Amino acid sequence: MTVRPGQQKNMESLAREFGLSADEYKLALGILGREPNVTELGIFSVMWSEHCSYKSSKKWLRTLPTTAPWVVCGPGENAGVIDIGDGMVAIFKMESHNHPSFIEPYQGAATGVGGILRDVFTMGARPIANLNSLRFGDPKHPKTRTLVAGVVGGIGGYGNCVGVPTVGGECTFHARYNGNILVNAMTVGLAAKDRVFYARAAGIGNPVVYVGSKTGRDGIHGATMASAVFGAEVEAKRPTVQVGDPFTEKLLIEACLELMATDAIVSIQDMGAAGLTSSSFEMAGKGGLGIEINLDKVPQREQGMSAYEIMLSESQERMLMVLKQGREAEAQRIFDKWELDFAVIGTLTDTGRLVLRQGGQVAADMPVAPLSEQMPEYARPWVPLPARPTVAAASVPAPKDYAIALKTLIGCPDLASKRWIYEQYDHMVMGDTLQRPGGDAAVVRIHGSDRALAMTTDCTPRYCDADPRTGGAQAVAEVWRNITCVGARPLAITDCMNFGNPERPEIMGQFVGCIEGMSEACKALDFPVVSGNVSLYNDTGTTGVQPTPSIGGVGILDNLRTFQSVGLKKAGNVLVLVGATRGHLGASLYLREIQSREDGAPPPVDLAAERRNGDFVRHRITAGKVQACHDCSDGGLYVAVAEMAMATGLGAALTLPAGDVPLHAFLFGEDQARYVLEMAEADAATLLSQAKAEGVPAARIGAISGAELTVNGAWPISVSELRATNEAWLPAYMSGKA
Amino acid sequence: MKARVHITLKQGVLDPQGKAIANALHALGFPAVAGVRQGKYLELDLGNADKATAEKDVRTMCERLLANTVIEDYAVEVLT
Amino acid sequence: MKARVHITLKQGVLDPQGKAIANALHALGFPAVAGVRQGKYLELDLGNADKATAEKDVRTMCERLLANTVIEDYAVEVLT
Amino acid sequence: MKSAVIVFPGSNCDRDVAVALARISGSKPAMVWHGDKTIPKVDLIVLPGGFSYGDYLRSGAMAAHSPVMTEVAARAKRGVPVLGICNGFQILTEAGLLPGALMRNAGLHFVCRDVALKVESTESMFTRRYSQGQIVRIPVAHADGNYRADAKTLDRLEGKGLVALRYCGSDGTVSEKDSPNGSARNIAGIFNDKRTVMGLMPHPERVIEPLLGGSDGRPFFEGIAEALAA
Ligand SMILES: Nc1ncnc2c1ncn2[C@@H]1O[C@H](COP(=O)(O)OP(=O)(O)O)[C@@H](O)[C@H]1O
Ligand SMILES: [Mg+2]
Repeated sequence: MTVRPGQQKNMESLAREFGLSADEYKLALGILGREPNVTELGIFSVMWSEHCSYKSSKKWLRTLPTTAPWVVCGPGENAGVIDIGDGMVAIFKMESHNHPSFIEPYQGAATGVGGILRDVFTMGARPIANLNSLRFGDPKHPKTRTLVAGVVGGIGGYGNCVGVPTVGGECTFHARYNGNILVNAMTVGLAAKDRVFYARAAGIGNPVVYVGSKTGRDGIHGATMASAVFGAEVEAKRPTVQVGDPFTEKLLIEACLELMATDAIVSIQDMGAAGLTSSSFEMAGKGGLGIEINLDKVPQREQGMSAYEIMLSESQERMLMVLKQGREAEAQRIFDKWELDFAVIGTLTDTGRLVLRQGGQVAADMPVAPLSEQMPEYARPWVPLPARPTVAAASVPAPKDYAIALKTLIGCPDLASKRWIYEQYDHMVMGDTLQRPGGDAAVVRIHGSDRALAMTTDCTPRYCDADPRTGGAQAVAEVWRNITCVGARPLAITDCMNFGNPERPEIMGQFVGCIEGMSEACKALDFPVVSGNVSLYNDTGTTGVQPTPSIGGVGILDNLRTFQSVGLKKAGNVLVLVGATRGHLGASLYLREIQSREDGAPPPVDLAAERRNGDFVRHRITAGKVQACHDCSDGGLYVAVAEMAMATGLGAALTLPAGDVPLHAFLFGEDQARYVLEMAEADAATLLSQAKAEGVPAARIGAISGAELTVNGAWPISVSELRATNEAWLPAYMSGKA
Repeated sequence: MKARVHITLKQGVLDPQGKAIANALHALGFPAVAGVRQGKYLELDLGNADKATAEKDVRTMCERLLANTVIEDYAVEVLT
Repeated sequence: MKARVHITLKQGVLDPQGKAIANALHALGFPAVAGVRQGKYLELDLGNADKATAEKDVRTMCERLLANTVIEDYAVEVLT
Repeated sequence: MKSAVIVFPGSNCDRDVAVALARISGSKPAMVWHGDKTIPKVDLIVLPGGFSYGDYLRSGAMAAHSPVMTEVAARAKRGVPVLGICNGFQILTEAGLLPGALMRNAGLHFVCRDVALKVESTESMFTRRYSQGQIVRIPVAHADGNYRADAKTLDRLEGKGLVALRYCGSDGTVSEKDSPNGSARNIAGIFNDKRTVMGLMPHPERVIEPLLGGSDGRPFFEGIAEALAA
């Protein structure tokens, strides 16, 4: 191929503009044995971008536990696969779309949902549920309201149209996200165990097929600059935002699943970040093969697209697959029926090289394997964060009025009801949602069976900020606990690691700390990581996001009739607290919202206690002895009981055991590994003796009665007043009234 | 004073609606339709204002609320 | 041949989107906005056709698909 | 009872309603692709919820022109019962099989939640298993459920008892604040003149067993099955 002389002298500086370091460019020269052309340089730069290569994080991700007897496929494929019995697997993953959502919240969030759905159905699964984890800036920040409206609109707009229920998630606010919101989306799908599809290409001579939407100039990184430098065409600055087309995605799901029911597909891969580039490299690379593509055959939305543009386009709703030879017509019939583009664009070769042709010329010719084998990997320097002192409960003032403090807490942005959000999501479509949003974990029936999956996303960034290691462990433990609360057996997690600039040692320290904490928790709880995603550089200036390792977990209910919910059921029943209360107030919501302090060490995480207490609670739920269950998390025991009361409108009288923990610390402390259970009087008595025998701390803390919440006979507050407060903030805020 | 505002997708931005409409028109028996782009059209009643202020105001409204300038262009026309 | 189509709500039909936009504009500091009506704007690329046929065709498209004449009016403009 | 569910590109409650029909009537509906020009001989045709054609242009607009709709209209004319749920209701109005139009919700957002509904007429195969004035809880999930028609049409619908369901408060009072979408006269569902065609925004197929959060949708399908059992 010929490289025009004018291009050559620009190439090295262009490499810098494309984000390749001097060393990386040198490495690229070595691999190629010559100077790359623009297309090739573009390919190197996206393949080796942080986003695609995980070059700063790989070293640490490798340390996460990823195996268990039920793990069918861990990290490395499009999504993780776990065996859920009965010949079925659950396939799931979580992914970030932070930056695009900040630029254009509706489309950014929408395409985030589209992308994660594709990761899951690419593997042969029918998506059955979506979840999302959202972090916004200070509600008072001028941008926040618009961002919330756009992101929620986009998630709903996409998910509702595609017809996959959005069943859960979380949404909190903190000034540290003012300039960098986090939008993490998770999809869970179901497939038959023997019908899982992988990206690994095989079979020299097999056709490479493109399906879905046409390729446009969407989201091409640096495209403007490239065309300016190379004078391809002078145009108005191209938007780098992609627009989602959920209708096409829905058709793509149905068409792919229809084709997957045949045996025509050898391998399949969605075109996500870095589109055709990463999908073709991934398929060929995993199969140890070469691939030849005729770019003229790629369905294009716009005229005169260059090879560079076609390869780097991030147009949505596209897939690449390898078919068995001779099956093209059969496949084409299916895609025609669904009115989707279908094109054979290339073949698999034995050369080990990616060769692109356009207009009869070679547009790129590069080896496949070395790009991933010699991919840069960095051991970035990191410093551990100084430990924060523990806050003694006695040093924290008690509130003047406990009931008012409770009201303040359940009405604050982080704890306020997120109904305004989830009512914009169709959370019931597909007809299997057993636990709608509002519980600890969503519960979705496995269609046509008596079993169900439980799923949730969680993370407490303020703990991670205070102590990354504890925070990382806590996030995994809270997910495990929330799945336990509905009576399900936790199986595995996916994660989305959202951090600042990894070139700053203290940020890297947060990352390493969180990973270490997560690893410990995963090991202790037999809760491996099967997929995940990393989003770095979430900072503007010197302010970065709170370290936020969002964790999404999946568990199984072997008998869906045993599933449990948070709402109080019956006056006269008693409340039992499982787990030890020491009154830990450091880094608590009480400290932040009532005392305006964000200091202190987070509550310690005792993984052995987590496991013991959780297993104990789950067994009682499965045995049918529990009538409601909720874990203690943000805001502590008092908030947990209030949430149980608000769910159904019944009240409770708390009578807390006397001891050395001050009352306010007992009520608002955020000690981990705790659950509140509603039980019939007689069952409670049995449970308390069982707990004693098994070494599980448990105590009777009250009974269900009336429509008020009281503490030791004092501080009465009506549940309806609590509910009104809890429901008020978000709608008022979104309409500009708060 | 009235204003008419046209909001259209920037060139190169995918228009799923336009695409679907074009397909539907083909199926309805208009195969010659080569493409459709869908935009928004707003009519604003501005009360009493002078034309120059009105035009400036409507542009500000477009920038701040009516159009999503990341992906959309807008055109303002003030009628008297 | 290109056509521009404006689809607007019939007079008397409540326009929730227009109303919401007007409220938002008031909140943004434009209290003088007396009302907003939101409609659709379509640009059709008709390929080669003579003007009269094109106009007739686009009217048929409006009647049959582009507008819902129970609640909407339409206006067609064919450009050459 | 034989039924058919029409599947449009973008339908997504087709399976849900098929499951409800099969469970309650005991016979599985035929799934008919929108591109088909024929429909098997059936006692009931159902247009399911979802986002046919992405709800692009207007919800239901493009689906109303699908090839199969000519046959649906012909059967409806011959008196074959046709039921449109949510997007199906939108398609029926766009196709002119029911009067009026469904516009964007007054609150502009998509709304997914249980609503209370008052059964206004039990004089139909769809509502016969409810009692007159009964309050039921059935979820809605839509962005365009704001029913609109001119005053004359509305008066006629009311006069002839063709309003099937209205949004109401939990005590049965009908007021605008209990409507999730701003519908004219709180209308949630209507019949055609012969009460053989019904359109409704709520999703009875989503509440056919307590596990799913309620069973108020069951009598809806039981009524249909009963009427068509022959
Ligand atoms: N962004 C969201 N999307 C969907 N559901 C949400 C979202 N945010 C919160 N929810 C729902 O609100 C409920 C409360 O969430 P959260 O406060 O995070 O609960 P927990 O403390 O038990 O983890 C959960 O059922 C959750 O699924
Ligand atoms: Mg919880």
